[in-house]
Amino acid sequence: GQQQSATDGPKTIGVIVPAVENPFFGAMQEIAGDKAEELGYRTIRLVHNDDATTQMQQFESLISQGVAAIILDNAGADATVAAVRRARDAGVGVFLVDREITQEGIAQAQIVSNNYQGATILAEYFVQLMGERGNYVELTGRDTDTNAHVRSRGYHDVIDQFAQMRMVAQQTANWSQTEAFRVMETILQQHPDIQGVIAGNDTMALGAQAALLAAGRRDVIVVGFDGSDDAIQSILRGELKATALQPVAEMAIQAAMQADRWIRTGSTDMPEKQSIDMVLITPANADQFERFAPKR
Amino acid sequence: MSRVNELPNRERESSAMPDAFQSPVILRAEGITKAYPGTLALNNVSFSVHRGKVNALVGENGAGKSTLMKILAGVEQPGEGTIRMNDQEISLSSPVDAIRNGIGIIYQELDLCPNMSVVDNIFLARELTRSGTINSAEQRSRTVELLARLEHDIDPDDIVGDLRVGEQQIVAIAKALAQDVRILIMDEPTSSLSGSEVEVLFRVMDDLRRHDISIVYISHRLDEILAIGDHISVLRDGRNVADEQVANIDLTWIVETMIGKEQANLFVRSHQHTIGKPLLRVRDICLPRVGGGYLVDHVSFEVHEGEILGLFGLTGAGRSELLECLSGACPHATGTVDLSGVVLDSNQISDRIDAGIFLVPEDRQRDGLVAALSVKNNMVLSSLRSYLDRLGISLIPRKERSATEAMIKKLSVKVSDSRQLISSLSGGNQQKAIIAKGLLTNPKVLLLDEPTRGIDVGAKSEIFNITEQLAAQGYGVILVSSELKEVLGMADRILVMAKGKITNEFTRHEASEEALMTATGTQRI
Amino acid sequence: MRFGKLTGVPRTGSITKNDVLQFLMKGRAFVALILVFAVFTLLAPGFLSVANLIIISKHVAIIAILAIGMTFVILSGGIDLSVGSIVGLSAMIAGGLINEGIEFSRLGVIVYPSIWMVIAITLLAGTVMGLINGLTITRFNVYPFIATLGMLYVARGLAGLRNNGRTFANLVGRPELNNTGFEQLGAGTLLGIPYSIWIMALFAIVAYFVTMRLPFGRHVYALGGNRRASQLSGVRVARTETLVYMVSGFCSAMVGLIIASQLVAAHPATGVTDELTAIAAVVLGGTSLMGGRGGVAGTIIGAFVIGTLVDGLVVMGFSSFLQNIIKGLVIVAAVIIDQAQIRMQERIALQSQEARAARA
Amino acid sequence: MRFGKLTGVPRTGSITKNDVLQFLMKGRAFVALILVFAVFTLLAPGFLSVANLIIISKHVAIIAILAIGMTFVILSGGIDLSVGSIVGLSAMIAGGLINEGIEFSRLGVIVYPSIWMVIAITLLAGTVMGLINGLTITRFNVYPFIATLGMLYVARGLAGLRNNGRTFANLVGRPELNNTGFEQLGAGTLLGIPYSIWIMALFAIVAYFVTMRLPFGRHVYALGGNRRASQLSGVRVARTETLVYMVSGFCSAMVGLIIASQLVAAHPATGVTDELTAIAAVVLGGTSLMGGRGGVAGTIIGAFVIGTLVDGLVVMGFSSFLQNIIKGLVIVAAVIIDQAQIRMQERIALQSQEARAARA
Ligand SMILES: Nc1ncnc2c1ncn2[C@@H]1O[C@H](COP(=O)(O)OP(=O)(O)OP(=O)(O)O)[C@@H](O)[C@H]1O
Ligand SMILES: Nc1ncnc2c1ncn2[C@@H]1O[C@H](COP(=O)(O)OP(=O)(O)OP(=O)(O)O)[C@@H](O)[C@H]1O
Ligand SMILES: [Mg+2]
Ligand SMILES: [Mg+2]
Repeated sequence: GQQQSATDGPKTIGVIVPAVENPFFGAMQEIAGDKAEELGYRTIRLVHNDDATTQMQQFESLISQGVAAIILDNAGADATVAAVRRARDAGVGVFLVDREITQEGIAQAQIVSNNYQGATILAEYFVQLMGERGNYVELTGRDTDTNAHVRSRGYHDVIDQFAQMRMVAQQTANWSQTEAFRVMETILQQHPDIQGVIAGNDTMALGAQAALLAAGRRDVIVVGFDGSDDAIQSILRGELKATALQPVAEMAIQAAMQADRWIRTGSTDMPEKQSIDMVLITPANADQFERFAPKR
Repeated sequence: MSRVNELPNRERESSAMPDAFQSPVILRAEGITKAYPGTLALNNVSFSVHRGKVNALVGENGAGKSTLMKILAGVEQPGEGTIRMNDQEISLSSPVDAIRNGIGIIYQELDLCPNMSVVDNIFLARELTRSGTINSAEQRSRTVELLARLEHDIDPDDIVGDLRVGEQQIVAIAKALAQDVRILIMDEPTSSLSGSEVEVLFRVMDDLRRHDISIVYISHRLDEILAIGDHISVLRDGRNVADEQVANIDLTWIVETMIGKEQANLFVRSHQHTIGKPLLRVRDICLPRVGGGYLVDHVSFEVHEGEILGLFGLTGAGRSELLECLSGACPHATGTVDLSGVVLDSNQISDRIDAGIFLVPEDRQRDGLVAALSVKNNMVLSSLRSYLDRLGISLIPRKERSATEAMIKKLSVKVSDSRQLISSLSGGNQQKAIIAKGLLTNPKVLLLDEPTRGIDVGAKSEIFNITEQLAAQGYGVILVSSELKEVLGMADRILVMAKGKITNEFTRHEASEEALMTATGTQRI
Repeated sequence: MRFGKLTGVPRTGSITKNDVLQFLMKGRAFVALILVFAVFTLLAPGFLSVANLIIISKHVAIIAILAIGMTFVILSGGIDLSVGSIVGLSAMIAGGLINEGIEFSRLGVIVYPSIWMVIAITLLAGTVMGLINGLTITRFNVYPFIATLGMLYVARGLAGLRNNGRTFANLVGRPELNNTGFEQLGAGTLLGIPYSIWIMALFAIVAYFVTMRLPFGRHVYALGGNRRASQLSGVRVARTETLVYMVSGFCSAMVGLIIASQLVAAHPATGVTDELTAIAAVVLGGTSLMGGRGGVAGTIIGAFVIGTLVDGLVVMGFSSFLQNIIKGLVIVAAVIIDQAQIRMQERIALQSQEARAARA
Repeated sequence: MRFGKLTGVPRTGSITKNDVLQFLMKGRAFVALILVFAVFTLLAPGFLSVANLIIISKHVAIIAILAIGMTFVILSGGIDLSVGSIVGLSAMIAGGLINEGIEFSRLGVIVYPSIWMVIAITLLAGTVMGLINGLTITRFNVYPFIATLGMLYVARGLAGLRNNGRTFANLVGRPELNNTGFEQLGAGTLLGIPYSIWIMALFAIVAYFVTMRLPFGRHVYALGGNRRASQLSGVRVARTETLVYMVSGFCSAMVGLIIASQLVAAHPATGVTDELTAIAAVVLGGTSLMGGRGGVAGTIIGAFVIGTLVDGLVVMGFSSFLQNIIKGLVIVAAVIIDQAQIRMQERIALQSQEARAARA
């Protein structure tokens, strides 16, 4: 049964994302939240800073406040299961976006962009830009983050097929622009002979790009992942060469609409797992995208 | 008693000038009252500084001398009262105000930064600058000059924390002299100086006086007052008791005024008791000093049951360190300590307390009490194990309370409630609470280091009564005191220490002030 | 750093305006708590419901247990920056024991300890981390700030290393291994109240008892109040100080267990920056950062203030930025009031004394 | 917390084994630096190349500039936990000024300040943050730890609030607005050496000069050595202390500018946990956390040790977990050596003393 909101006013939907400092998550929260409000709900927008404990506590607070549904970009595939189960037991629907969890059947929907697919199309383009040969550097995300590993696996499943593509360094920059800048400078000293950099997300790619530009290395090919506006702008300026766009807007809108349908009818009429393919963004199509979606 | 003395005798011009009291007053404090939590340090006190004279201020420990000086130096603000300089009322709300008014001070507790060099300390907050930057060369040469004037060859670049206490005192004096002052307050500047250093200081003071600088001089060495003072003011218990010309008085007068006539015989034991068998045997205690020499130099002695052993010496003789060695506070100490025939091999404070040795430290505030705790919790701190339940786990408040109350009664500690914070008690009662803490550990030997420092006359006599009773009950007591009268009045036997060594031993009957002073190695009283 | 001065409370007969002011300030953490509750109840109806109070208490429990350990450390005059990292490492240790057991490679066997053993081993591990902190501080004379800062890095690194940055997932154990039931610690209830709240209550009572009734507790206060005087009074300073960090390590491990059990998963980044929250709760509760003053009771209230604030701000839907700002302001404001109270007490004491002197 | 004791350096004629040991320990930060370099040079050829040294120095510059400000704070006996947050807020302020200018809504105009103005305003803002820290500490008597912890939260919250969590990207300005050139600060070089290194050098020299040659510097040392004595000597304690936090805020703002300029972007999470790195550099450089002892020269070496360590570990390809562990161990080890040195000095003094006594 569905718990009634404590007040007689509009029902509430919680929208929780890892951190709004990342434009990717910021856009997700804003789009999903705005859509839900458009559909007549009150929203509570929170961030869990990738801390599963905080996320669990926010779930409990929201449940106790009587929210109808939660739209979540979660804090860890394994560590989130308990929180989602808690919500299900309380009759609160959970709509996962962007990141999956390791169990099926407890969330109403898992709408994710296909990170692996995105990583492979990006890696294919990267290899093509490099002419199927040369030295490159991989900057990985936070070591404790599932997506960092998925993306890295996608990259390598493609790149490792080309014998003349040589990875001279692989280093984490913890998703951070500052750290990527610094790590890039250090690696560049050790390996001035690189032709490419493939990064686990856009912020790291932008950090690395800044380091390369500062070193006068406009020749190095840098690709990112996410498709943030900053990255697209950079591509349009001729700096970054490519990124994989996560259809954030689409995922967020889907989540809000399915939540609405579930609240009204008790069903989403969709399979739980919904994978949305990512789009490769290159200088050729970069001007057609904005805010993680095709320009309208 | 009054053996005035081999100190540098200067011409006593003032004795030839009967109108000395009419010499202009440069600074006058009127009706000053100052309260501290637990004490009324100053009660409607007035004090005048005569221009170009040495104005001596005397009084017992805790009489309020330093407090009055801190008010003149802008460090403390009086509750009531006014201060007038050259008949203009001035406000001294910070040290900076005092400095601006030309008042300089050498504090009793040295106000030096131990981490900085001699030069930096001397010119702290008064740096000599050239276009905004410190003129080190000038500061250095001025420092050398100042130290030369004090006839000392301390290296200006030495770190003050590395200097001996006496040397630090010289630096503090140099620091005061470096200022352009009209009034110079000296609060016990000689307490850690040697005889020759004092002579030099007096020559400097004479020189200052000739340059029309007014000096306020505080000392417990009364002979110094007679030697250098022009005017003398006496404080007792935070009140004015007398103002005189030094020329008109003698040592007996000072002592009687300070203590009050009726109390002159305060420290005489009321009854004698028998002294039992040896209790504590100390052999060859040594404590090396960082940077040279020994703080305690091969000391051996015995204490008997029921005996009060006096330990006399000038400040810096090493008495405190000796007691600390006995109490286990100095891990580097060597030598053997044997209590009732058992050699104490552990050099740990807790083990020594368990064995039956307890130290009541010299610096009550710093080493004796935990200010944030209540009277009760301070008193039971060393003997907590005695109040445990049968399982030995939990404290039983009832036991703690009854032990505390019994002690409060026994030592007549003036406290309204044992849960009161100890910092709210007056000094004497704090001291009694610390003695109570020791007694609750069931000691055999009690080490009392200057137990009467900074407490008032009444409390003093009570503390001595307690000491006496303890001895009568068979405790061994070692009593360190810098007050001749106290040691002479209280001790059954007196050891004199100088430079870390025991230089002499007297029985109660052999001892006299002259003999004790001679044994300290100085020629002065 | 500087030392605050403590003064006695004067006892006067009648109740004055000063008395009322003083009472309000003395119980300032409590007043803050009531205020926080009042504000949120007004703004969010249902905030004061029993169910919500239980949820809040459950969240507070985590802060409170850490803060109880931290109270010992701060009372003794130290600081422990490593608690957050020990939480993370403990969670990983427990997770590893449940999912991977202990491998005795020489014998070629893997032993899966029972849940009680897992809990015991993890608590022991946390205590040993604390012991290492304590020994670094007492034996090698390293400032607590630095020793525990080092441990902050080391324990966090070890937490990541344990499973190469991966989470230990689905910590439910396996019936055939006899190690099921771990999730009960986080999810189970007794009389309708979650275990973690009971654990907080237990820890609070024990800690209160230890600080008030055990010689060890008295020694901690004495140590923080005046280190040298405690030593001269026979307190075994090094031992007491070491124990204090062990208590803190033990509490951190307990929190690691609770979090891992609630999430049914152990993540190496568990507990990041929890040390700051714990310190804030202790200071809000009126314990002096210089040591010797304060206590466990205040800490619990402090933890409730912070926990309620965080939950309330969540319910209100404040952005994380505003939440940060409010949190920072509340912490500073509480300490400013604390300082004002101390100074007012002093002033009142002096006034009454001067008045008495004037009468005399 | 406890006070280290200062002891004299004994003056002896000939060089003994003890002297050598002591020298090694006195220059321990320097020895650590040489050691770190030696290890990495052996393991990674090319580590000691001029180009790499420049890169390392560039990375060190960020740590060093923060640590210089922190040195003032720690010398005075305080601590500043807010530097990382001030870095972030400063970056956001600069980014906002470049991309959005200042809007005078009353007049309906937007003014885009020149890059010099942007730098000046940002530095001023950082200094004002420091001023607020200083005033909280001196006027309201709040412990530095708590006051700056509050600022840590508040400034980080403001940094997020500035652009709603979003990055200010592509901070190159626009020629028509006359505000181009910001990226030069991070990317430009003089004589082949990046500006940030020159800035570090400038800050170091000025800070050294200030601590050694200006009365203010002497007062900072005095304050940390003996607060009361400084006050009695007429040092304006509150003013000096406030200034110290302003210096730290100024340095933090400088770092915020450099990072924003290097990335050509301002991110609200810039500088998270930088305060810990800065404190570690200061302590590694031999400045005592109790204040009064140490100095800027040591801090620079300490920053180089940490910077080189981090870069070297990256070059070696160590995982972030191992990097954490090594960082923690190095920090603690350095302080243990520091303490050992102080005690050895004491022991040597005692030994030579006893030897002399035995001869006599
Ligand atoms: N900061 C303080 N807090 C509480 N009580 C104080 C403080 N300073 C001084 N007192 C008390 O005030 C009284 C006067 O102290 P003061 O230091 O002025 O005496 P004194 O005459 O200088 O003694 P001495 O000869 O020992 O230096 C004493 O009872 C002392 O305990
Ligand atoms: N920390 C220290 N380092 C070096 N020398 C010290 C230290 N403390 C004291 N001294 C020196 O040790 C000697 C004895 O010290 P102390 O003043 O405690 O002796 P005392 O006989 O107990 O004097 P008092 O009459 O003050 O009790 C003095 O010469 C003093 O300068
Ligand atoms: Mg005095
Ligand atoms: Mg002494």
